[in-house]
Order: sequence, then structure tokens, then C-alpha cells
Amino acid sequence: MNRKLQRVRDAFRPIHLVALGFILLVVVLSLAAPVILPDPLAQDGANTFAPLGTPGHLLGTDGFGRDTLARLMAGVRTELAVALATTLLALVIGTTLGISGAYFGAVAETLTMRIIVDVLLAFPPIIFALLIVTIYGPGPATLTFTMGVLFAMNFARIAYGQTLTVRRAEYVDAARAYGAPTLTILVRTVLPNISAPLIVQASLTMAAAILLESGLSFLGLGLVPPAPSMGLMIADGQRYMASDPLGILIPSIAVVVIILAFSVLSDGLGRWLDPRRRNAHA
Amino acid sequence: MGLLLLGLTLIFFVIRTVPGDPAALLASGGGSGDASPEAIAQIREQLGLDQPLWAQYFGYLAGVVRGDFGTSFQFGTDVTPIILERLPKTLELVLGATLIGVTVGIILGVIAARRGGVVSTIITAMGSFAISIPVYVLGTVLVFAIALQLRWLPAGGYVGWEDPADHLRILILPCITLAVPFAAIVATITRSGLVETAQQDWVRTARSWGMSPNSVYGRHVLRNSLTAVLTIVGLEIGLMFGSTILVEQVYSYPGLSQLMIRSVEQRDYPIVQGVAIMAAAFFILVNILVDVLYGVLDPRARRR
Amino acid sequence: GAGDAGSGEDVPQVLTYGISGEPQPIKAGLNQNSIGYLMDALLMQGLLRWNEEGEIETALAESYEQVNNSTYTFTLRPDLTFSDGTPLTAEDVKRTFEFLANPANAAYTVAGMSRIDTITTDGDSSLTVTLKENDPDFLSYVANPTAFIVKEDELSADATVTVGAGPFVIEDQTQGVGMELVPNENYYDPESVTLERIELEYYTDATARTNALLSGDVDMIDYPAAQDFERLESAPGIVLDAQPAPLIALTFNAAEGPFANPLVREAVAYAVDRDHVASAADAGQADPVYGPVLQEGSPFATERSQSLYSYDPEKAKELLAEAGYPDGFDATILTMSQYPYHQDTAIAVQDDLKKVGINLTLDSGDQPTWVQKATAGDYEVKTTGGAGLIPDPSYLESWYFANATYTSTNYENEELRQALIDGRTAETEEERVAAYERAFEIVAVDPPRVDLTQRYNGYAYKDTIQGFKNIPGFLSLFSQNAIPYLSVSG
Amino acid sequence: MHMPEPLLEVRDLSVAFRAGKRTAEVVHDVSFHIDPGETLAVVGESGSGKSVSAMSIVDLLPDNARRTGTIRFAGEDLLAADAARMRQIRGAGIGVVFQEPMTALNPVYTIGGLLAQAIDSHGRRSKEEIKSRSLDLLQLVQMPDPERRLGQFPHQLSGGQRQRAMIAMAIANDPELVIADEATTALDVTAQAVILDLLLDVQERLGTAILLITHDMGVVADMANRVVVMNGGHVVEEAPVEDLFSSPREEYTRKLLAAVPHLGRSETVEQLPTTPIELRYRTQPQRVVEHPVLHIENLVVEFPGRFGQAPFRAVDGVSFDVDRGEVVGLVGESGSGKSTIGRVAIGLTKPALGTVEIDGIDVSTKHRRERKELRRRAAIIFQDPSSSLNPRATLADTISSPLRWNRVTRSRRELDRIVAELLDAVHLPKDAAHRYPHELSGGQRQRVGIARAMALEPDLLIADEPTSALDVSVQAAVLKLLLELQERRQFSCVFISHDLSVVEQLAQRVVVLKDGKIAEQGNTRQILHHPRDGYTRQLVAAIPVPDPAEQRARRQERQLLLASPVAPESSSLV
Ligand SMILES: Nc1ncnc2c1ncn2[C@@H]1O[C@H](COP(=O)(O)OP(=O)(O)OP(=O)(O)O)[C@@H](O)[C@H]1O
Ligand SMILES: Nc1ncnc2c1ncn2[C@@H]1O[C@H](COP(=O)(O)OP(=O)(O)OP(=O)(O)O)[C@@H](O)[C@H]1O
Ligand SMILES: [Mg+2]
Ligand SMILES: [Mg+2]
Repeated sequence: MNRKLQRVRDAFRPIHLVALGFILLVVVLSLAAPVILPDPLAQDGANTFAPLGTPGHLLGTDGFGRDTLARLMAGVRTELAVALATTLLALVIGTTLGISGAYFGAVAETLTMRIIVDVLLAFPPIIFALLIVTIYGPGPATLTFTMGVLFAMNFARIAYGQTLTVRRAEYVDAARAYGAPTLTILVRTVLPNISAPLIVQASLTMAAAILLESGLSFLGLGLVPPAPSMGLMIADGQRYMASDPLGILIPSIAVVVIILAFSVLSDGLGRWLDPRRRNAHA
Repeated sequence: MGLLLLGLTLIFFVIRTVPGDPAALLASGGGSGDASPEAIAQIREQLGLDQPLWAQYFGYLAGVVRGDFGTSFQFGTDVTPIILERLPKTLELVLGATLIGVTVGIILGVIAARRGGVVSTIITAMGSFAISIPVYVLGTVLVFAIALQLRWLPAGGYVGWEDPADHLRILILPCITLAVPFAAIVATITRSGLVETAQQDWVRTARSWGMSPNSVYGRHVLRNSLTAVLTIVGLEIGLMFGSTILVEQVYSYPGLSQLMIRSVEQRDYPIVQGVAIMAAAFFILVNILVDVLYGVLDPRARRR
Repeated sequence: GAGDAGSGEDVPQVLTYGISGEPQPIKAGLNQNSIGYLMDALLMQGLLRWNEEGEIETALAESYEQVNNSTYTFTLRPDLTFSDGTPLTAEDVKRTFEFLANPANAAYTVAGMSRIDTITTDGDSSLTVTLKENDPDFLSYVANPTAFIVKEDELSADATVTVGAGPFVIEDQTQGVGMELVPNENYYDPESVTLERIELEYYTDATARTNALLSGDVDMIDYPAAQDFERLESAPGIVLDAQPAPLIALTFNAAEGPFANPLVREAVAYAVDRDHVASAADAGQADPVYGPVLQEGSPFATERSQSLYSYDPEKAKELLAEAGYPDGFDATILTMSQYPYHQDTAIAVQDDLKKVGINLTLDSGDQPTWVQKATAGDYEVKTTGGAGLIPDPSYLESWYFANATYTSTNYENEELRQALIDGRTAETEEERVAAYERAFEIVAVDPPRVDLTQRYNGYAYKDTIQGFKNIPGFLSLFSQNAIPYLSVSG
Repeated sequence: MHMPEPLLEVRDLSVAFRAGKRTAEVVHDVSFHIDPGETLAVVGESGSGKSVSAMSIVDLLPDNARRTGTIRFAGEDLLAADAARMRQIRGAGIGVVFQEPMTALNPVYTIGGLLAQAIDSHGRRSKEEIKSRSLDLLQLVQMPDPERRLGQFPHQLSGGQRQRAMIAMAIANDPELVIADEATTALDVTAQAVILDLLLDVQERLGTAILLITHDMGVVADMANRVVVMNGGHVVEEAPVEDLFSSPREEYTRKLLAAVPHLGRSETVEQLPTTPIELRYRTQPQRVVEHPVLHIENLVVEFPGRFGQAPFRAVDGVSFDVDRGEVVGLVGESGSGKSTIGRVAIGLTKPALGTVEIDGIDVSTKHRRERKELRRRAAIIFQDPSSSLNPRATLADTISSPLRWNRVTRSRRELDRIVAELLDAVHLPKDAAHRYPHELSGGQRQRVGIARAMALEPDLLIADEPTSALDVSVQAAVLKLLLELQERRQFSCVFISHDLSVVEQLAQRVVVLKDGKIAEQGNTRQILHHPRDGYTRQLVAAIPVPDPAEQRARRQERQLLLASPVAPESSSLV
């Protein structure tokens, strides 16, 4: 136990801790937001596009007179949940497909990589989203599922490529020779050795999920307004970019900072998972 | 081939599952006017939408085999020339962005990995910025700054090859806009691959020969990380092909995505199907290329 | 001075017009939106047309006469031809009008045209139209841009109209990019055309369109986004001409549920703060509306008719209580995400209605989905946009009681229907005003729909462009009739 | 003889590794020197710091290592040298042969590509020059079929072939000093002899000095002028080679020499003290079987050729049996197919033809139960320890994994206990359990592989060069452990080794392979002492004995043997 902690301590440098701290802070704040901030849905027609620092509206208001800060925090909450769930879903589905496609024979490869992954990748995302929304109706769960499946294909291709190389390694042979169940080989032997690009992809996916959520919500295929979401804020902000730059700037900055925190954190995660890098300088 | 057929079948049925009636849209002038049921029925008949679904499907397949992708509902002309008109434009955009994105991405990734520390953090920060800034915002800002303020480049539109200089000038901003997040993604993946590979024993071997640090990096670290980069590049090229929509919108660039979105909005099935097939074919092509290159880059990845 | 059309200077007479989408192939009589109107104005010609003052002027017709409210005669200009040189005769006009009158052809002007009883031609150049019933507004239908005259061989619902009698013809076009037009050599009045060439360029994105104008890539744009108005107004050398035009309204499915109750609909009419909607959905670039929209200065636009309702949530609550919903109720509002002003209107309405106890959930998809649900009556209340086809109040007949599918609201009120018909068919203006007043009083307590705001429709252009004027009201979309006749100064 | 200026002088060198905030010093105040043209052997216990010291010289340690002390090469202070200068020295001044050729060769390049890069690292050469130089080098290191190897990837070579390629790269630019870290461990004795001859020859011609790290006292006796003995990160003794063998001063050295196996004196291993090991978890009943434990008949293994070329036959019609409790030595020249046979026996490589059965069950059986049973009963020690260890698993995980996978036990405490016991048995410190493969020395990694194989107490063990990287004392301990277990458990073993003296100690029978075919097989004593086959005779003659005087005599004998017409088919050895 102690040793594991030690490894974590070796891998994570101050900057990673700052990132982690920031994310935790954001989570706590966004959870606490309903208590300390005004209702993010409350419109105030008399007070639209209020500037920064307006009393009661620290970050101003939008075209509906809704408090930007409250919407932002509520949006962050939704967004983190949706983006994290999406990423996790994509990671699990995609990695499973990719590893199996590369590890097992040609039949598995055709089935996973060619039939599922390539077809889905080549399938127009907007039509896929339309279909899912048609079947299940819009909302966070549909959105997460749609995006999760879409992004899973990226993970699949990456996992596939990396596994092609790793499956030839002698330590994989060793695992087979020592009777490791196939699942164990895939999860305990192959997976850790292909984890680096997957982790990076996960942090990229976080960002992509937020942007895609914005796009899909804008098309009515994502979250249902007026639910506060960063994606919807961005989509709205884009329209008023010329007249109200703050509207786009605030959620964009929030996304950038959050994504930055996640990429820094993912670097720490990469160090932690790779014993050779754990004690390296960079 | 089988894949294309599968894709084609899927798209054919899926697009028809999605609500929206092309005949009603057409009859009402894109949904803005009134249309009597008779009028809608008449148009439906003209479009062949009154036939049973399977008959439509096999009719379509039979056409595709002959190279006939049907007649666009909205334009009333053959789908093939409409798509072929736009295909090279989108390809130019995608290839231009790929070129910039890959070059800049790899360079930044290498710098980040080699210099480490603060430089790496700065590049990570830039990367986070580049991937989280909405393409639309980036595009608009570029238009404001470079086209409207500095007036260096046009704000958008399209000029054909008959004026090569203007043609290229038009391409610059959209390509850059597409390339920015692309480069960030490539840089991130490159960096991570590099720091992992740099730990391998063979790097030490190459150093022991007295190879110059740049060669060691290029041939033994970068080269081995390229497989991961290649995967991403392949993916992104494929995805870009179908998702340049925002860029095309900001720059009013007449690419396939615009056509696709517009056709989805109009439920112009033949075009949606045509573009989807085109995109799928392109994607499959890119994938085959990636898989071949993969084997070239890493002999262990070969199937046999 | 920039305003002077410098006669000495030799300014190239080329207009580059950035438009909001790619024109669709022209179909006889079909409404194809503002871009369709533009193409109609450029390539086609009807007997009459709206001029930039919002008045009807002659086009292919040399003269016309309203014999009475149900009989109209037209005399064509001599030696008219289509752009390909084929003669255009009264027979072509008759055939076209008959086509437009047939409901199966989905013509936009079908409401007016279907009232035609007989058309008799008198030689090649004059004809008389007799209506089944009085319609003093019939000329408005004839002047509609979609009522252009079509050659015999292209006059069918599935044909694309390629030949017209308009001032311009297409010289070249690139799909998705733009098209070039040059004057039609066979146009009946070539002197009125100063421009040597018109280049249309397609900019789907409103901001991109605005940017194209600001960067000088184009000379003129249609339909700038409300949030860009300020930017355009403050740009030197740019003119923004925006006028209140299309409506955004709430329509109800009156077949069942709470909205079947007139009291509930009336409550809604009182509960929505129109200013709130205007600022939320159109950055304030819309005029609040508290009654049916009528052309300014029209004798029917009485003070009462323009203030049938007011913003009064208290009254709304009372009405709801009276209707049996003292605690309000839950409902779904159908809207479109594709057009942000629809969705933003819905969000604003949602907020206002919540205050009186009606909890709305948004059902927001893309436009085809909206059309499908609207057509199938698969909604409770929805946002609707549009402009009256003619400026006179008789347009309300089709708005309130269309038999056509997707504006159908299952609304029925025999009294109102009769009042509107009376308003149209009465012989004298006083009788008409009185009938419409009666109609509006019914609308006040049994609203078929709730009009919310009249949104600004704008055109922006370089100040070197001469001769353009945006007509206020529903006619704003027809302002593009002036495009072929513009000129460029130095 | 007057004192020449030393080529390399190492003084008070200490090396420490940092992990988080902790540092661990593994080399303490080491000093030695090498004169021009001299061969200095560094011997010592596995893990004593030999490789780390050597890598310090050329600054090729991982970046969490810290060096202190002085290192002077040709009068130049290497600790002060900047990166550009170090680069010039590496390859041209000092060439390095690494201990584990699998992971040390970049898998994405062909041997030809790698050689070209090594040659090219100091000044550009033309394509033809590079090609001819590459071929020369491969011929120099006795690579069979050099032309074909140029186009092959590292994973397509046998262990010994990889090592030869490494050596070729290290000497590509005629360095003044060659650091040879276990350069010949994976080579069969004949190849080893050839390489050693070659190094001596290069040394004679070019005056190259050699820093020879080895555990093979025979090689030391054969090659070295002086010997440095290391233990626990310290230099314990330094002496000219004759003095060391005749009158070792230190207790540790004496022990080391005593442990050296010597062909014909196979009892030595018995004298060593070992830790008795009792793996108390073994539950399955002994099976009484009538079949041989391993039955190989007419085995043919082929590897696909490049782009339409004919497939390469690595094993060609091999048949032999291993009975219960029997140890069969598998020897033969590098690339003769030994490892391939081992992989086939365990079911990792599919044979093209022939039968391979364990306890009468075909190894390629389709039945899940049978396959599981096979895995449970057969174990393999891979030739290359580092590539066969999952770089992301701790040693505890690696060693205990067979137990977990075969559901012998899942209890943490039980597993911890067994791991500790196994680590102890292979002389690894207890704390090694929580380390990762890259934090170990080559010999330590090899012992991890052995411990893993022992964990299940297999019925059949395929041991592919299991002690090649081990110093004699550890080797003896490990061998003893094997023997003990083997006696008690009656397991069978295919013991692949190039070290005939070790084979002599362990094996009852020997199979000699050459070019994928069996050259000779039979009783160990008979094969090693009265070889009938010409090739076997050469093998025996090539074994270096750990006695400088005797070895000199043997060297001459061997030259005669090679010159004689007895072995016409082995002309490749010249
Ligand atoms: N994957 C492969 N592809 C092609 N050839 C291979 C492959 N693996 C091994 N070979 C060839 O098969 C032959 C036998 O290899 P093997 O590893 O069995 O030799 P070995 O007897 O173990 O030699 P060593 O003592 O050097 O380890 C060699 O010539 C080698 O080049
Ligand atoms: N990267 C590292 N991090 C921590 N400890 C290390 C590292 N590399 C080596 N060591 C430790 O340093 C000590 C010396 O290792 P070294 O490789 O020099 O041994 P060696 O004498 O070459 O042994 P062998 O004969 O087994 O190769 C060993 O105990 C090893 O565990
Ligand atoms: Mg070592
Ligand atoms: Mg081998």
C-alpha cells in the first residue's frame, strides 16, 4: 500500500498536483454552485448582456439576462459528467474493439476493425446522432451514448495499431505460455503497454466531447436547452461573438483551462503507468 | 467493397428512419410555405418515395452498380457531378490542413519532448488551447484579424484554379483553421510517444555508436513513435473529410460538408447517400494506406 | 460626393451580391424563400410587381384595371418574349394562372389564385380574370414574385423553370459557389437595367456574409444576423437597411389538451412579455406585437387591432384559473434548433409561462423534424415563423384556417371565419373595416395563434450602390425586386 | 617494460540512482585502469555493478543516475566532457556491446539498416561503402548467411545472431576501447571462440583495448591480461590473470573460482551451499505416465521468407524424447534452431510438420481443458530475459503471475510468501519484489525468469540458456536449485545451453543440433568426452577452461583441429 503511494508520489510532480487540485476545486465549486449562486435558468429581461463585474452578476449576463457565472458553474457540472462519461465509455468500447481486433485472428479483425469500426467511423456522425436522438430522444444519456460510440472508434484504431506491435512481444508469449487466460493477457499485459497513447487520446477526447456537445446541442441533438451546458453557452456565444465577445470568451476560457488541467494530469498518469518514466526528469 | 455495401445499406435505411419528409420540405419551399397533401403526394411520387422501401433500396443499388447515384431532390440534377464538383475542393482543404497540421504538430511534439520542463508545459498549454477553442471561434477571429483588419487575405469564398494565386490565398485561412487543432492533437500524441520511446534500450544503443543526438532522436525515437502518430493522422484525415463543416461555414467554402449538412437539412437522400459513400470510400482508402504504412513503419505489426 | 451617380466617371456596373444560400432550381409557382424571390425577380417576370415604395406597379402588363372586386383586366406589353425569344402571350398568362390555381401544384399564391373562376383572353395581349367571389386583394397575388409567367413546356410541377421573361439571364454557375448573370437581351425594358453583370455568391453563415461585405469581397448582402447590425451600422461606407418584417408566433394544437381551451390561449397571449422575446431571440432587433400584423398606414390597422393583448401575467393567471388550471399545467413546446431565434423564443416563452404556472418542456430538433411533427399535429404548442403572403388582412384567412397541412392548428371558429370572409368580400371599405374589427374582437378572446414579435429583415450594402430600398412589413422580402435595376456609383 | 599512460582511468567512481526523493548508491568508489591494447576483465557477482560502472564511462546511464569521481579516457576528463565531445568518443573512441541484444536493437530496422547507421555515425559514407563494410563486419563476426541477414529484422534472428550483429555495430568505427558487456553470453562455444579470436585479432592489429565484462571464468582465462573482481558495488580485488587464478587473495575471489564448473569435473556444483527451497503449495498428485514427458517426432519449423522468397527452414526433421525426470541438454551452434524447438514444445510457435506431445497430449490440441493442463505443467525460461518480462509489471507480479493464472492460490499473503521464497532461492534480495525489470542488472532479470518458471513446479521445463548471464556463484546456486528440485519433483527438462560444462553437470542426455538437424545425440558422458561427430568435437574443443595455462594449450589444440580436414562442413568457423 505504502509502496503504491510512493510510486504515485514519484510520478506526480508539483504541476500535476496543481492540475489535480484545480480539477477537484472545479468539481467542488460546481457542486456547491446551486447553494451560493443564483438560479442559472432565471431570466431577467431588464438585465441582458450585463458587463463583467455587475453587482450580483460577477461575470455578467447573457441575452436572456441569465447569470453567466451560475450558468458556467452549472454547465461545468453537466459538462464534466457528460465528457467524463463519454470518454470512459469510448475508452472502454474502443479499446476492447481495438485490442481484440489486433490480438485475435483475421476473423476478429474483420469483425471489429473493418465492420464495426471502419463503418462507424465512415458513417456521417450527424446522421448517427440524428438516428440515436430519433430513437431515444435528446438528453444527457443519449448524448453520452452517441458521443461515446463515435469517439470509441478513435480509441479502437489507436489500440489496434499499438496492439499489433505489442502482441508480438516476448512477454506476451510468456503470459500465454504460463497459462494466462486470454482476457488477463489483454487486460494485464497488453493494455498497460499500449496505455500511453490511449491516455493522451482520453484527454483529447475530453476536449473533443465538449466541442461536439456544443455542436450537437446547437443542432438539437445534444442537451436540451435551457439546461445549462458549456456547449450550449459556446454555441450561443458564437452567435453573439461580434457584439458580446464575453459570451464566447468566458466558456471558452473555462474549457481551455479545464482541458489544460486534464492534459497535464494525463501526463502525470502516463508517468505513473510507465515505470521507466516515473523517475525521469521530464 | 463489402464494407461499402454495408455502409451504403446502413445509410440508406438510417436516413429514412430519421424523421422528416423530403416531399413535404420540397413542396413547401424548404419548409417555409404551405403545401397541400395532394402536392406532397405528387412530389413523393415524382421522387419515387411512394414505392415500398425495399424496391427503393434495390432500385438504388442497381443504379449504384451502374455508377448512377440518383437525382438530387433539391437540385433536380444527377448526384455524381454535384459531388465530384465539390470533392476536389474538400480534398484540397483536407490535404492542406494535413500537411500543415502534421508538420507543425510533429515539430512541436518533438520540441516538447526533447526540451521537457517549462517548454513542454507551454506547448501542452498551447495544445490545450488549440484543441478546446471552437473551430468556429478560431475561424472568426482569424477572419477578423487577418481578413478584416490587416486585409492580407480574403475573408472567404472560393476561387477556382483558373486564378492559381487567388486560389491558394483563399485556401490559406481555412487550412490553418483546420490545422490548428489537428497540429495540437498530433503534437500531443507525438510528445507522449516520444517520451515513452526515449526510455527504450535501443536508444542507448544508437547513442553508443556516437550517432548525433538529432539522428538518434529522428531515427530511433521519432521513427518508433510514428506508428501512433500515423494512427492519429489517418483518423483525423478521415474525420476531417466529413467534419470540415464549421470551417466551410466560416469561410463559405463550397466543400462536401456544407453540401452534406444542407442535404441532411433538406432530407435530400440521394446526396446524403452519395456523400456518405464517398466519405466512406475515402475513409477506407485512408485506412488501407495507414495499415500498409504501419507494416512499413513497424515490421512487427505485419500480420504475417 | 458618393451619393451622386457620377455620370462622367466610368464605374463598372457590376454588383456582387452575397446571399444566404444557394438558389434551388426554380419551380413554377413555388415559394422558395427569400432567395427564391431574388431569383424570381432576376430571371422571371409576372404581370405586376411590388416596387420599392411598396406599391404595385406594372411589369409584363402594360396596364390593368380592377373592374370591380371580382373582375380584373390586364393588357400585356406589345411583342413580349421569353429570354429564349419565344413569344409570351395572354395564352401563356392564362395557362400559368390556371396552373397556380390548382391546389395539387402547391403554388404559393394558391389562396388567391384558386378564387379565379374564369380567364378569358382577348387576342394575344389582353385577358380578363373573373373571380368566384370578391377579392379586392387579388392584385397582390398577381404581383407576388412567385406568380411569374412560365413557358408552356416548363409549366408542370416536376419541371424546372429555366426560361423566364425577367431582366437577367444566368450566364454561368458553379454549384455551391455562385453564379453570374447578365442582362436578358429580350427583356421588354432594357433601358431600366444599368448593371452589366450580377454576381451572386453564396454565404450560408450570417457572420461570414457580414464579413464578406466588410472585407469588400461583396457589394451587398441579404439577411444579416441581428447581432451583426451594430457592426454593420458603424462600418464606414456601409448602409444597413433593416425593417420589421417576418413574424414569430406561437401556434397551438387546438384539437385537445389545455390549449384547446380558448381561455388558456388567451392567457398565453397575456403571459408572454414580447420585449423579453425580442431581446432574447433577436438581440432586440424585433418589434413587439400585441395583435395581428398589418401593413402600416392600412385602414385596417386600427389602434385596437394592434393592442388586442398586453403583457399582464396577473390577468393570465386569472384566465388560467377560470379555464380550470389554477395551478397551471405541464406541456411541450415544439421548436427548431436550426434557427436559433425559434429556439431562443421558446426559451424566453418558457420562462414567461413558468411565471403563470405553465411548465413548458422544449422539443427542439432540426427543421425537417419540426415540419414532420407540425404536419402530423404531433405537438401542443410550437414556435412558427413567417410572413404574410400579401400585406392586406385577408392573408389571415390562410393563417388561421388553412386547409393545407402544416400550418393546420385544428382551430375552428365559424364566427371568425365568417368575419374574415366578410372583411374580404364586402363591397365598401367601411364595411370591410367593420368586419375586420369584428374579427379582431373574436381573436382577442379566442386567439387562433399568439403573434409575438416582428423581426427585422435587413439588407446591407456599400454606399456606392444606388436605388435600393427595403420596404417595411411583409413586403420586405420583395424588396429584392429592385436588385436588377440598381446602379453603382463611383 | 615501462609504464605506459593508461588509455582509460577510472578513479573513485560512485553511481547512485534516484527514485523520487530517495537515492540508492549501487557503485561505490570503484577504481581501475586499462592500458592501450590491454584486455581487462571485470568479473563479479551478478548485480555487483559491472554494467553500471561500464556504462558510466560512456555516459549511457538512465537520466536518474548520478556519477561522481573521475573518468579519464586518453587523458581527457569524460565527466567534464560536453555532449558533443562524448558523442565523438562514443563509437569512434569507445565501442559498446550491450548485454541484452533483443531490447538493445531497434525492432523497426533491418540489421543492414542498423549497421549502416552505426557505420555512418562518424562521417558520411557512400551507399556502396556502407554495404561492403556491413558485409565485411558481418563476416568478421561470423554471421552465417550475412547477405540475407542484412535484410532481416532483429526479431527474426536467433539470440546469438543478434549478439553478433551488436558486436559488428560496436566495432564498426574501429574504436580504441571496446566495452564488451557479456558479449558472448548468448553464443555457442564455437561462435564464442571465434568472436574471442576475432577480438584478440582486432586487438593485435589495431591495438584496441578491451573492457570485458563476463561471468565466464574460462573466457577470462582465455582473454584477459588483468582481472578486476567486483562484489556489492565495490572492487574487491585486482590482479594479473595468472595471479588471480593461481593465488587469489580475497575470500570472495576464492569462492568465485571454486564455483566455476569445469568440463569433466561435474561434481563441483554439489559442493556449493544453497538455500533449500520447499514450495509448500504444490497440491496436484503425481501422475504416473507411460508416455515420455516430451515427445518430438519429425519436427519441421519454417519461417516465411521475405516477399515471395522460399520459406526458411529453421528446424528440419528433428525427433527426440524426454523421459520423466530426465534432463536433456540441447546444444548446438547459434541459429541452429534450439530456441525454436523450445518455443514449439511449449506451443508458442506452430510447427509446419511433425508431432509434439507432452504427456501424450498434442501441444496444439484444441481442447481448452487439455491446453490448460499443458500450460499448468510445462514452463519455459526465455533466452532473452529482458524482452520476456513485462516492463510494466513488478517482479512480484511477474513471478506470482503463473500461480494466479492457474488458480493455484489467490491469497495475497500466500503469494507474497512464495515470491519471497523464490526470490531468495535465486539469490535476489527481498526488496526486489517491488522493482521493475529495467531497474535490475541483466543477471538479475534472468533470475526473475527462472523464479517465474519455478513457481509452478512444472513437470516439464524448457530452459533456454537460463544461466548465460549469471556469474558462476549464482549460476551454481541456481543450477543446484534446479537439480534439487528436479530430484525431488522428478520433473523433466530440456536444457538449452552453449555452456557444455553446465550441460555436463545437469544433463543425462545431450542432443546436438546443427542447421536445424540433429547432428548427434546420446549419453552426456559419451557425447562430451568421446564425440563422434566432427561438429561436436569442435564444440568440445571450443570450451574455454578456467585456467590460463591450460586454456593456452587448448587454444593451440583447437587451431589444429580447425586446420585439420576432420570437419569439412564447418568451414564457416575459420
Ligand atoms: N521470426 C523469425 N523469422 C525468420 N527467421 C527466424 C525467425 N526466428 C528465428 N529465425 C531463424 O531461425 C533460425 C533458428 O533460430 P533459433 O532462435 O531457434 O536459434 P538458436 O538455436 O536458439 O540460436 P541461439 O543459440 O543463437 O539462440 C535462425 O537462423 C533464425 O535466423
Ligand atoms: N535503472 C536502475 N535503477 C535502479 N537500480 C538499478 C538500475 N539499473 C541497475 N540497478 C541496480 O544496480 C546494481 C548494479 O547493476 P549492474 O547492471 O551494474 O549489475 P551487473 O554487475 O552488470 O550484473 P549482471 O552480471 O547481472 O549484469 C544492481 O543491483 C541493479 O539492481
Ligand atoms: Mg550487467
Ligand atoms: Mg536461441
